[in-house]
This record gives sequence, structure tokens and C-alpha cells, in this order.
Amino acid sequence: MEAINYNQQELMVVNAARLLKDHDTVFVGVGIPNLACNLAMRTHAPNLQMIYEAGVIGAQPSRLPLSIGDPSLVTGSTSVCSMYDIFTLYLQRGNVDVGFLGGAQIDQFGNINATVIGDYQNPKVRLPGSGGSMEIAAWANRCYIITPHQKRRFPARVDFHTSIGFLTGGNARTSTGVRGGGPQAVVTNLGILKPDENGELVLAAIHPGVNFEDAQANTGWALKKSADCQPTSPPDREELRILREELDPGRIYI
Amino acid sequence: MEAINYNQQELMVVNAARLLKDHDTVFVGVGIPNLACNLAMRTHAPNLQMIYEAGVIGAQPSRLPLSIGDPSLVTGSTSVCSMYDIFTLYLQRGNVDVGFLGGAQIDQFGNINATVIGDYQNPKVRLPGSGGSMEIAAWANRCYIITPHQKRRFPARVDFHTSIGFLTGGNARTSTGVRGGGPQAVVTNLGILKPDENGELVLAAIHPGVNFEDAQANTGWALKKSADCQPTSPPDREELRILREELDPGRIYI
Amino acid sequence: MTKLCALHEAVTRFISDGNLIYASGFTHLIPFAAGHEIIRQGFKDLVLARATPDLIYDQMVAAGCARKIIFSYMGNPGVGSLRRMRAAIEGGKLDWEEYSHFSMISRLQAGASGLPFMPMNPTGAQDLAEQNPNYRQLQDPYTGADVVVVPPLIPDVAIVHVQRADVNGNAHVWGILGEQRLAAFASQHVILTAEEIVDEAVIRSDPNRTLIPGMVVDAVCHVPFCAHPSYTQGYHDRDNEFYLAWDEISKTEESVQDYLDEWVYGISDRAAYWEKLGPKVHQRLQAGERLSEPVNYGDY
Amino acid sequence: MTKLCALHEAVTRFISDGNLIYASGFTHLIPFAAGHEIIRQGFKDLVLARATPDLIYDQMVAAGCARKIIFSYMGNPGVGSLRRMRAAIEGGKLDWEEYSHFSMISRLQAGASGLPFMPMNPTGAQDLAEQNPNYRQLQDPYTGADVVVVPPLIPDVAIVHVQRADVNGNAHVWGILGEQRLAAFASQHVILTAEEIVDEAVIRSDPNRTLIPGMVVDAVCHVPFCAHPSYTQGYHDRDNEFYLAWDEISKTEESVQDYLDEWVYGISDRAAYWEKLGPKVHQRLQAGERLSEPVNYGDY
Repeated sequence: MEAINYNQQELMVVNAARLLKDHDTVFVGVGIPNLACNLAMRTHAPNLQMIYEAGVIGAQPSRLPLSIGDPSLVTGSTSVCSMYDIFTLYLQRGNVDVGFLGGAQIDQFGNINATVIGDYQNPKVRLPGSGGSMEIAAWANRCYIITPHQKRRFPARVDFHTSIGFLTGGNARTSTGVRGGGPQAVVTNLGILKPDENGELVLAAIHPGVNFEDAQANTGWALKKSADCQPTSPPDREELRILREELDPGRIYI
Repeated sequence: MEAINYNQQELMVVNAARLLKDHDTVFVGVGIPNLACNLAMRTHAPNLQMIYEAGVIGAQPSRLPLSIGDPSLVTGSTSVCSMYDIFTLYLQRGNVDVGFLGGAQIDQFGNINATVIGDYQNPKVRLPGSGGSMEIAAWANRCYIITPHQKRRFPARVDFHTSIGFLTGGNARTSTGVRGGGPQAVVTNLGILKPDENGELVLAAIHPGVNFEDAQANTGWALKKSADCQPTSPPDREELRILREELDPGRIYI
Repeated sequence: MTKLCALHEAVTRFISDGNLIYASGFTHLIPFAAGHEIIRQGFKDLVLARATPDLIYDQMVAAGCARKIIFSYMGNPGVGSLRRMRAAIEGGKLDWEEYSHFSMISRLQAGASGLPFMPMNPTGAQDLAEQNPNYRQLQDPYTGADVVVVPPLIPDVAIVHVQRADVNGNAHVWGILGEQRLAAFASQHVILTAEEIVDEAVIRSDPNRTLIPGMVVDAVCHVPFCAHPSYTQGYHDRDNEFYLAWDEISKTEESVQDYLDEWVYGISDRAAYWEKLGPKVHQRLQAGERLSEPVNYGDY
Repeated sequence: MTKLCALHEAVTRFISDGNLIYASGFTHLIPFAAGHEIIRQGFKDLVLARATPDLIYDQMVAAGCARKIIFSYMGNPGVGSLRRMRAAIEGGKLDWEEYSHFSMISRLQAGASGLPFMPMNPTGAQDLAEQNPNYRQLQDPYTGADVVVVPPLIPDVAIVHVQRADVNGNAHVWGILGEQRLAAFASQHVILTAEEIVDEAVIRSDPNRTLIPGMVVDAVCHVPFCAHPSYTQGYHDRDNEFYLAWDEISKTEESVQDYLDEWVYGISDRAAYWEKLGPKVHQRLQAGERLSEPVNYGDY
């Protein structure tokens, strides 16, 4: 069998897409999550429902959206509503199955910092802040994170809880009363981290050609490996064709 | 000068219309209040803004509306919104100057009962209930009531507070924290009652040909007369022409 | 995946005895056809919630479908009282739970939003709150002032009539909106009845008009004239004559029974009902045409 | 009674130094022309509130108009960070008050609704609430569970761009709605900028499209292309190239000053700005046509 070449972005998009289920309702961001959703829709999840934070349901963009509020998301969509409605009627009401999250730091328990490096009142690096992620992390049934695997991005503890994963683990998350299940997977260029029964992120799958030591070297805590840790299947020809030819022919995100 | 004939409905409509000011935003009901608003708009208050509880702003009905949700209120109006929005963005926010109220009983302090005669749990007569009147009475800047003057309609105390006027008088109303000014006038077929400084309804104006004893005989408490109680001017030709020819040619409400 | 089915099938599948039903519509879009179908199928012990019960609930109460009503204004709009419901309450035969319009709709807003309560400013009117323990008070944590709250209303089934929908349940609604959208989002299941079933492309031509998205809809039923004797903006007028006639019909149990026999039990569905109304009524209720000025979404 | 006036006049009349301003629009309809006019008129000490400050507030901060920002996501959407605002915060030169999107918009919802607070379900994320005393907790009086609340936001002036409005300020808006409607109802004064001023009959042909009623509007300004480099659905596209270019321009105070000199101080109004952009940009941003299917309101 001939080897198939792919880059790290493609690898992450493909693995994220595979986590989505048919009929999932997904809160989509732009960029990599948007590609993952559209790839899933064109492969195993034709009935995926995409919602954009800007209030758009059922978008059929005629081009790759470059911002979360791209006009091409609106034209030809099934419904558009206000920002208050999207956060109440959809997200808080429990109509969202999957949310995608990102941030400068993700810690051992899947908590995310997208707010500040250093002291909040005297910031060393001021980041964009929550946007919708505080609520998405709390109220979507499942959350996924897609991020390059680098030690500075995976500290043992985040400087600031912009949105929560499993806090300090155990029942810390459920005792806050949030409705969603929290982060179910972190897809990186090295593999996939998933929470164990205590809410700690452990290496649950590993990409072809990567070994555990690579992952540990790029993680800020003593990384565990799940008992059933398996290699992921490499992106297949069809997945790559869709990504490259249909979804992002200008190679903006891949 | 030739005498002008008019009936009691016409008398009440004309006197209610005169209470409205140009640029007032009015929460309008169907029937008599609707006629009063349209009459005011065609005479001294051309910039009156009419809002209907059903969520319609700036209606231009091509016929006399027969229900509060008549389709002719919608066609050609300037804006339509949901019921939640009309009660929050308009009424509770303070965008409504005038509300019209009605009910089976109005008492000495302008409190209204539109809920029940007798015991609430074992009603003798079950009435329709609040609808929007509980909130209109509390939050519109000014309220007006238009009703025939009958003793059973004007008890000293209502059986049930569907919506409040001045409660027991004094600062009882203001101490509840409601934003509106409460009932400013009750227009009847005998005259106009207005609250005195203690919030008690007193006879503030009297229609042509009516005397104080008529009013007292039809009121369920010892009626006072305000110091400046004057006769009202009778409906004039133009007011009656507009009412009869333009607003209610089918004589449904007049 | 089409959700299209006959109304009788949707009612059978999604409604059960004892359910809390919200048939929505403030004077407009009241789903009479669905109410009649519920009567025909003989459901019992329903809890019927509606801001304005209107004739539809008067008929369902008269037919013995309800054990309780939840409401904020129980009148025949522009005519008078709802005689059957009033008699049932005065006779101790019907349980009830009562609100003002705003607190009723605030309950739906809380239910639709997934919130544990909605706050309201005080109205000073205490008597209803004393009778209904769902009204509670809080202190504004900023000023210490009193705030009234009501809990979410989460019906088992909402029935919502709309002007046009696609087979997935994405629905365009215009004219008086009442609580249509909130009832759909608040409820566990939604039966959508539509005046027209249109191609998805029509819905997608104007996404801002889609107040109810297919994802919250369980069944889509094509039921023209569903709302008669209330109305559907742009499709047919309100039949005020029937609202007046009901005031007479509802004076006795016997005349109501005769009405139900003839107009509900005696016919199979809304198409038969509409045909039975006859051409004179059809003509009287014609809507005429006043089209909206289109907007451009841009060809992005 | 027309409220039509020039944008510079509206800004002069309704804005004062120190005001709390909400220039609304979530990625769409961002009123850049009004921001530029505020810069030109040299206002100081403004408190600038916006869920997503976007380039418009980055420019206003760089121009020295602001003493504080209130926000929930401070980024250059799809590009990166807002460098001037970030530098001002990191340098201790700008005060700020921070929320999540939902709590920011809940503040507007409370303001627009005349409510003392809006409840939200807990998110478990405590760090921001610990830094911002406007977040408070209540107990759900029904279940005892925790509820987070935020107080109303009542700006002195909202600036809201719309597609079409009549001279009274009744406005049709479509596409992404963001917080347009809430900002207008929450604020003490509203400056409306419109892509087109249309006859009242156009507005009245589709009242359900009127999200902002004239009664809350103080000034109506005819400002085509007001939103560039953001966009107006159906009128022109988003200028993504400029969003990328700003990432470069905003790297130094000097290049920002050069930009402001050339594109803000150096021109008189939006018409001059648009002309200066030139035909190539005009062409690149064309919207094309995708019209909504009309609806019938009925000739009642």
C-alpha cells in the first residue's frame, strides 16, 4: 500500500471529524472546527446540525467562512436569531450536543485559560477572554478541543479558569451544577487525550509514528496512558480529498 | 346655539380622548379605548403612538378592530413583536405613557377587580382575570379607566386586587416599588373621578346635566368633590362627526 | 429526513392522557384543528396551558378532555366570557392555576431558556400571588428591592400553527407572534401544523423569518385553515361571527354537545370541516394580498 | 416628524465626554463610520461597551477616546489579537470590565427589559466572577440551586447600524442580529445609521422585520457603507483584507497614527472614505443578489 502524505492540521481535522456523530447538533467555530464539522457531514454524519455562535442555524456557506460572522453563513441558512436567543434557547436549554473550545492553556483536568497569562489585574499577556466559551464548556453535552501539542499549552494548572473542564477532578465539576459533560477529547498533532474516570486527561490514542515519550515531553504534567490506548487510523484518501478539494482548496487552515 | 345630541358612550369616548397628550405612547385595548385613541389622534394628538398588547406598534387598521389581535392591526403597522417583548422592552422598560384599564369593580382607591366575585377558591362569579392589566396598572406612567357609573361597579373595597391603584391610599402604592403613577382618571357617564393627594378617587369633573347627587348615588363610598370640580365641555360637532362617520360607522361601540 | 405526517397520527403519537399541553397563539394562529383532533381521540385528564384559553380550550373542557387549566386571561376575546370553562370552575369541576399575562409568558421564557426562574418587577397586586405558590419573591442583590419570580413552564407537548414550513419543521411565522416561539422551545415535544408545506429553498431564502427551527419539531402536519375560527395572517380572516355564535352555543351543555357532534365528532379532519363551512364563509374570510417588500441577503 | 440628520450632527448632539457608549453589531453591521466621527470630534474618557470590541474600539482606544472598555471577547475576529487595546491594558493605561458573551448580553437583556438583573445558570468558572463584583449569586427559590446574576447595562448612547429605516427611525434588520435590538432598547439615546432611508410604506409592508421601532430612536443618519471593514448583509461584503492589514498597522503607535491621519482625521465623512477606498475595493466587496421570498400580510 502506498503511503499517504498529510500534514498536522489535516491529521487533527480528520481525527476531530471522526468524533462527531450523525444527528449531533454542533456549536461550530471558524477554522479547524469548521473544517472538522464539514468533513464529518460529507462522510459519516450527513445529518449533522451546525450552529454558529453568531446565531446562524443550518448554514450552507458558498465559500470557506473566514470569520464567525461571515455573511456567507447567513445567505441560504435555515434560521438566524439574536445572540441572546442562541445562548438561551439553544445552548442553555440543552439543544447543543457538541461544542468546540480552544485557548492558550489546557490543563491536566481539561480546564481552559483564554484570558490572561500572569496576574489578572496586572497581566503579562492579555488574551481575548471568554467570548462564548465559558458557557459552551458548561452547557454543551460534550466538548472537544483541537490544539497543537506543546508543553506551554499543556500546563499542570491553568493561570486562569476561563472555562472549566473537570476543575480539580473527581466530582468537582458535577458539584458545580453545570449540565454538560465537559471535555470528552483533546485532539492534538500527537494523539488524543481523554478524561479518565477522575477527569484527568490521559493519552487515549496516539497518531501513527508518534510514541508515548513524544507526548509526555510536550505535556506539563506526568501523563498517563489509558489501558486501551490505540494508534489512530491515518487520514484516508477520501477524507483528504474532501478537505483539500472541497473544503479548503485555498489551504487557509490546512 | 343648537343643542347637540350624543349618547353616553360618545360622551365617555370624547372625554377619554381629551386626556391623551400629543406624543403619548398608549397601550390600547379594543372597543372604547381604541376609539378614544383614534379620536385623539385625529384631533389634538396627531403624534399619538398606539401599541397593542398583542405586540403591534403603529397600527393603521383599515377597519374597526373587533379583537385585540385583529389581523387589520398588523397589515400596514410599523412593527410587530412577541408577547414577551411587548411586556419587557415596551411596558416594563418604561416606554408606555398611558394604559387603559377596565374591570368589574373599581374601588375608592382605584384598585381594580377583574378576577372574581366572592371567594377566590370558591368563586361566585368567575371573571376573566388579569390578562395584561396587573402589569399595565403598575408600569404604565399613567392609567385611565372608562366605565359606566354604577354602584355595583364602584364598591368601597374590591373583592380581589387584580391590579392596583393606590391600595389603601397614602404612600401605600409608592412603597410597593411600582414605577407607574397609577390611575389618573376614571371617565364615566356621569363625570370624571381623579385621585386626590391621598389617592382617593374624588369627583373632579361633572358632565353637562349631571349633578353631584347622581354621582354619589352611583358610588359605593362617601364621594368627595374636588375643590376645582368643573363641568366638562360637551362633545363638539367635529368630535362626534369623526366618531360616527370615520371611526365607528357601524355603531358597534357607540 | 421528513417529519411530515397526518395530524391525527401526530396527536396519537405525541400526546398521552394526563399530558401538559400548550396550544399556542395569541388571538392569531390558534390551532383549532389540533384541539378538535384531541377531542375526537378522547384524551382525558389533560392539563391545558394557554395565556388566553379562547374557544379552543372552552371546547376541550366541554368535551371532558381537561382536568386543569393554566391561564392568564379566560375570556372570549371581544365578546365576553368563556361559559363552559367558567361554569366548570364555578361548579368545582375543573382545577386551575392562574397568572397575569406577563408572568405566564415569563414562565415560558424560563422554560425555553433553560433557566430555573424569570424575574419580574413588582406590580403591587398581591392577591393572586397569595393564591398561587408558584409566585415567589427574591431580593435584588444589587439594591435590596423586591423582585417577583416564576418558575419555568415546560409542557409535554406544544402545538404550534405557522404559515409555512419545510418538511424538516423549519417554520416561517409572521403577523402577531404571541408566544409561538417560546412555546416551541419550552416544550419536550412540538407538533407543528402549517398552512403550507414549502420547499426548503423558500425557508432558506429568508432565514431571519424562521422563528421555529426544525431541530425542536417532532411532527410537521399540513393543515390548511387549521386556525379557524381564529385566523392565519395572510391566509384567512378571523371569523368574528363564530366568536359571537359561540357565546350563544356555549350557554348550555346540550347546545355545546350538538356543536361537537356536528363539527368535531361528526367530521374526519380539517379538510372536511372547511368544506362543511361552505363557500360563503370561505369568501367572507378571504385575506386579499399585501406582500412584503423583499430584502436582499446577498449572493455570498 | 423626521429624525433625519447628518452623522456628525447626531454625534455632536447626543454624545458627551465620559459617556457610556454601546456601538453594537456582532461581526455584522459594526458602525465604523460613527466610531470615526467620534474620533474626529475628539471625545474623551468614554466608556466603550461591546461584546466584541473589534477594530472599531481598537481604533478609538488608540485615538485616546476611551478611559475604560466593557467587553466579553477582545480579539480581531479570525485574525488574532487587538493590539492597541491589549497594549493599553498590559501597560496599565486602560481600565476594563470583563464578562463572558452570555453575561454581557444578559446585562443588555436586563437593561432593555427594565429588570434589576438577569439570572444565568452556573458555569463553574469562578475566576472572572471573583474579579468582577457585578457577578453575584442567588439561590433558586424553588430548588435551592445556585444561580448567577448580572445587573442591567444601560448605556448613555447606543449606535446601531441597520439596512433600511424610515425617517422616524423604524428599522428593518436582517442577517446576523447580534445585540442590535437589545442595545437600542437598553440605551438612553439611540443613534441609528442606515444603509438606505426608505419610504415608511416599505417598513409597513413587513412590520415583523422592524426590530427597532422609531420610538426609541433619537437620530436617523443616512450612512451607506457605514460598517466597512465589517459588512452589511445584502449591501457589501466583509473586507477581510483590511482585518488582516490592521494586524500589521496596529503593531506600532506610529503606523496607527498614520492610519488615523489618512483615513479618519484626513477625511470629512463616510462618503469621502468610501470614495477613497476606490473602485477595486468597491468591486471586491459587492454583495450580489439573493432575494427573500415575499410573504403575504393580507389586505385587511
